[in-house]
Amino acid sequence: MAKDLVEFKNLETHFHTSAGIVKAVDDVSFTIREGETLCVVGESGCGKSVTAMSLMRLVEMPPGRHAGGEILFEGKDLLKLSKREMSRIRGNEIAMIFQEPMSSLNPVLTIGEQITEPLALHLLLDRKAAKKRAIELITLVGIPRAEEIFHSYPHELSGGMRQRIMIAIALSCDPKLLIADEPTTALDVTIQAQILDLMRDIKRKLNTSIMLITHDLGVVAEMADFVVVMYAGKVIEEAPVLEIFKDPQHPYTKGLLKAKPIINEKKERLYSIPGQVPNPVDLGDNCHFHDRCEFCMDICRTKLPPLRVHGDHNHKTACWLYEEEGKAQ
Amino acid sequence: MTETLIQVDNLKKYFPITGGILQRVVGNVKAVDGVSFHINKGESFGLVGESGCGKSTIGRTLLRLNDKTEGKVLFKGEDIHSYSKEKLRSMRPKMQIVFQDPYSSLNPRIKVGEAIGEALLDHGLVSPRDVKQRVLETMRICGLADYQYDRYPHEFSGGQRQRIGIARALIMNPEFIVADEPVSALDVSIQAQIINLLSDLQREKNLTYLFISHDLSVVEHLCNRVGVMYLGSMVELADTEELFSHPLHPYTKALMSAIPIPDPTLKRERIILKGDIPSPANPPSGCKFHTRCPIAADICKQANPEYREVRKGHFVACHFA
Amino acid sequence: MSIEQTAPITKTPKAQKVASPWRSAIRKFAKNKLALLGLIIMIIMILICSFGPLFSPYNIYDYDYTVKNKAPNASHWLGTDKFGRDILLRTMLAGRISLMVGLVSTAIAVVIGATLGAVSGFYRGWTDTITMRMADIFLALPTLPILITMGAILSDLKVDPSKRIYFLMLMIGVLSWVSLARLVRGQILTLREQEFMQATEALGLRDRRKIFRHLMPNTIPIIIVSATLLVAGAILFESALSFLGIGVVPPTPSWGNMITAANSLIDFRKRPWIWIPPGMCILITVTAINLIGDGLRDALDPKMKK
Amino acid sequence: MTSTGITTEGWDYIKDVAKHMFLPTLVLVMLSTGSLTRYFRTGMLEVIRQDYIRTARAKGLKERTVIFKHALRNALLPAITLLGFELPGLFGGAMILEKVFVWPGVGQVYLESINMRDYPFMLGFTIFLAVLTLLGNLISDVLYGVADPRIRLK
Repeated sequence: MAKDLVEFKNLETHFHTSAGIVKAVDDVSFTIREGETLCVVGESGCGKSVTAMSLMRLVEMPPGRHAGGEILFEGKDLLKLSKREMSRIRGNEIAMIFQEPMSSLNPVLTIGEQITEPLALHLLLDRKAAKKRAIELITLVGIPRAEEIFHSYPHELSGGMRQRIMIAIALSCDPKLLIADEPTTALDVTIQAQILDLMRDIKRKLNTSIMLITHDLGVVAEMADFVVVMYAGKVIEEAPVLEIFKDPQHPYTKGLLKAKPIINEKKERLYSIPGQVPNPVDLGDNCHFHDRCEFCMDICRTKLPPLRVHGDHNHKTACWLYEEEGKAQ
Repeated sequence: MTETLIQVDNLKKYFPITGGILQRVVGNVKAVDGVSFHINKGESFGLVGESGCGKSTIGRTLLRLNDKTEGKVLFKGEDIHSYSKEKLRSMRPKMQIVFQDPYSSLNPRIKVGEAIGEALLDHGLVSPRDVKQRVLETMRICGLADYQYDRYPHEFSGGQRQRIGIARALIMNPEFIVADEPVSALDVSIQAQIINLLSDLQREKNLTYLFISHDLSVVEHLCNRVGVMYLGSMVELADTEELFSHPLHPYTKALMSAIPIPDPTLKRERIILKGDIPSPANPPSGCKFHTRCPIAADICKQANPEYREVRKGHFVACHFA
Repeated sequence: MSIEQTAPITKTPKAQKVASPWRSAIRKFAKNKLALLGLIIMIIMILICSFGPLFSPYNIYDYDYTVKNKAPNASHWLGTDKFGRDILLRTMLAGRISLMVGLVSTAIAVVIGATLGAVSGFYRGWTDTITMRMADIFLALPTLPILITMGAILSDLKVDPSKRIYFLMLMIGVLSWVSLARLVRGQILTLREQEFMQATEALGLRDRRKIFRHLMPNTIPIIIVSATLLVAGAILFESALSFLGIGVVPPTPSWGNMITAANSLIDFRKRPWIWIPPGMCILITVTAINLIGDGLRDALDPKMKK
Repeated sequence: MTSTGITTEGWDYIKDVAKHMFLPTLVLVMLSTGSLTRYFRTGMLEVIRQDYIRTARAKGLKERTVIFKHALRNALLPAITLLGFELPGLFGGAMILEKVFVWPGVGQVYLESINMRDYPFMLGFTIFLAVLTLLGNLISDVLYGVADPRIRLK
């Protein structure tokens, strides 16, 4: 069994807003194994991006606040490292790419400058060696005319090409973990297919483990080995990818799977989860999905369901339907 | 025979590119480059394609929100682009639009109730006394609560704002609605609510839709006829079952195979197109898709393929289809 | 209703106060301590300048040489100048003039700037090009030298002092409408691209409604913020001109021409009470106005709502 | 500009002028620093929120490099257009200063020309300032093109 690379232990990241404390990440625990692609899936506002940003310690600390828990990366708790130690890991052992390729590259610096930066910083390469490595990276991510691209500016490239450059930058120091925060959401579907194909290819070649954050279940099915489903700041279900599509347990996961129209599967009427995501401020001790759930019981409104294993040993769900007290209702 | 509501003949829409100090026209973005199709009454016609293919421009030109460069747009047989400003204004209630971005389609400084009802008043279709009643009625149909009449847009979620946008269009009881990517900006669970709402309204009020989207699965669910566009021209058009069971144009096939399916066990042979979408400012010669087409040949570079009816109601524009 | 409710009617919360954008802007402004401080200072300044002179025992034109150049004392709280006139009274009257010049010239600038900006932003085409070329010409003219030249022409034509102020206001107003016009035009151009404006087109609303119900309410914040800053600018211009002797000419008092006393070395060293009060008044008023301007910008600017 | 009646040459003359120049320069500097600092601050705040700053931090760059290399260059862009407007201000704005510090500059001569109703000089100087403004705008446009590759005409 592959070694654990990253382990989230009861992570708590809260935001102090004028409307009150928003528990964006509320007691989140799961592990990412080496060489594995873990998908964190959930709708907007469920805390999936904040979880990734907390791992990279990029959460802006005046509004945001680390309220508890640990993030172990190869045994070391990243949250306790000093600023200097953390900046040696960022971009070197853990790298990240973002959702908006159009604005993720600095418009006034050339592509070459932005790729060689981490090379010079982490691998201490001189200008010539860094340029050679950068050209290799640009070709690795499938962009023709690498030399010309090296000297061009971001505004001269298309969205798809910029996302490839972002991946080249992330892979520059051969990181152990690549975090991708909705990398293809802003791209057209044919370009998205190219980027996902590239990521699968990289995982095979470099055996990098990937933490992919998305809201599209199709992308999850295509890329993931292990899936974590989040809702309103909490992990509500986690399981291997085949398991979660074959036998989803949590009503929300089932709802998501039924709500998405699928090609060549004519449905008379889409199943729609009623209501909307609850107000994140002071959600209280209950199952946050209770007001939208068709199986809602009294206990769901009064007590937070634990995330526990039911049946298959690595398929966990946080729902009273599968708990004894729940069945006793 | 069903009555044709909208007839579009060889529609062209070019956006001039100005350059140099004198702002002379130095080129044209051919957003829509000769597109013809018709929409029958009560039907929902899907228009699919990636960014830059001109689908939104067609939607706006159909309602004459921007002027056409060439070609004809007939609404119930009359050419709306030749209407006088006054005649066009009086025709406005009959054809409405629902926008994509819930956050910029509502005026932040106007209460929701007034935003929905203001057009009725401005057209004098209802007296100020019972405009509130009409608005509340339409809001209930669209799943909004009465107390929300006096609220401001910033107090609503994305999904609810789309409902307000739909209510605003619906209250004019139009015959034709252009839905310009109404669900693309929403989460999956909210998307399903709006899709169901749209199909219920169509059945209830016998509406005709032009449904514009980049998401083929949503279009397959909602529409009974679909047109696929690439870089300003229509590459394929057919009934939904016909198109999705055996697509003819290589671009349609690639588009369908590129969509990720939420079923990990499904093994299928993927067509991954190489290269990027060319810019509509200088499209490739001949068939515009030849730069990315897996089966491109020399003829594709020279000649523009003829848009012809290969089978009953199934049009395609490809030399090898 | 045959269409089943796809969404349950969310439970009606208690009669929540409707947070209209204007009310939330006022709340946000009130939370900004500095801006509040600026507002209070301005109110005090306006009250003193408009009602102060009524309580003063002295009259603007009585020259009492017996009490010439007196330091601040019981009868003359701020002392007297070389003609024996009461400094406190003159500062208050000067305040009236300066504030009025500031407000009226800003009003002129707002009227010209907002209308031209709105017209060129809404009805593009040749109206837009003409207005913008005119704006560029006005921008090219260096404001201060022009004002000085016009001031000189005024004194040439021996315009009687009380009428000069109105010319002064007109001049400052006419020269400072440009920045406001460009801001309003820019705002209207961005608003036109917003989907809710295209919706008004699709709904077939008349132009009148589009401009006054949709465009104007969304442009007013920008106008308010830049108008406050224009008032500060106008007061500074007026003081500069009066200091140079071609703005408000004596005997009408204005903060600017009172400070000219500082030019003579003796007054500067030995009689600071003559020029310090007007100087301080300008400093306090302009700072207060800037604080209010900043507060308004934070409160009204939607971007700031993050 | 110099203490009255001194006839020194060379170094002590410069020292003397410098001593007299200190206060006027200080005032002129303070005049424009106010608006410039506020302008820079809003510019920097805008840039710090951009995505590429987050990418720079994700690369593990030290905060110093992120601010001075990535953020500053982008925040300087709008400031360049401001430089263009400062050019005429340098001449026009000094008029009052020269009157107060009795500094025999062109502003002082301009003011005297007004009192003496020397219209040709007055109009000449105003046109000179207008030309300076246009020149300033031209320079800032060119500088903007140099600094921002997106505008650079290939």
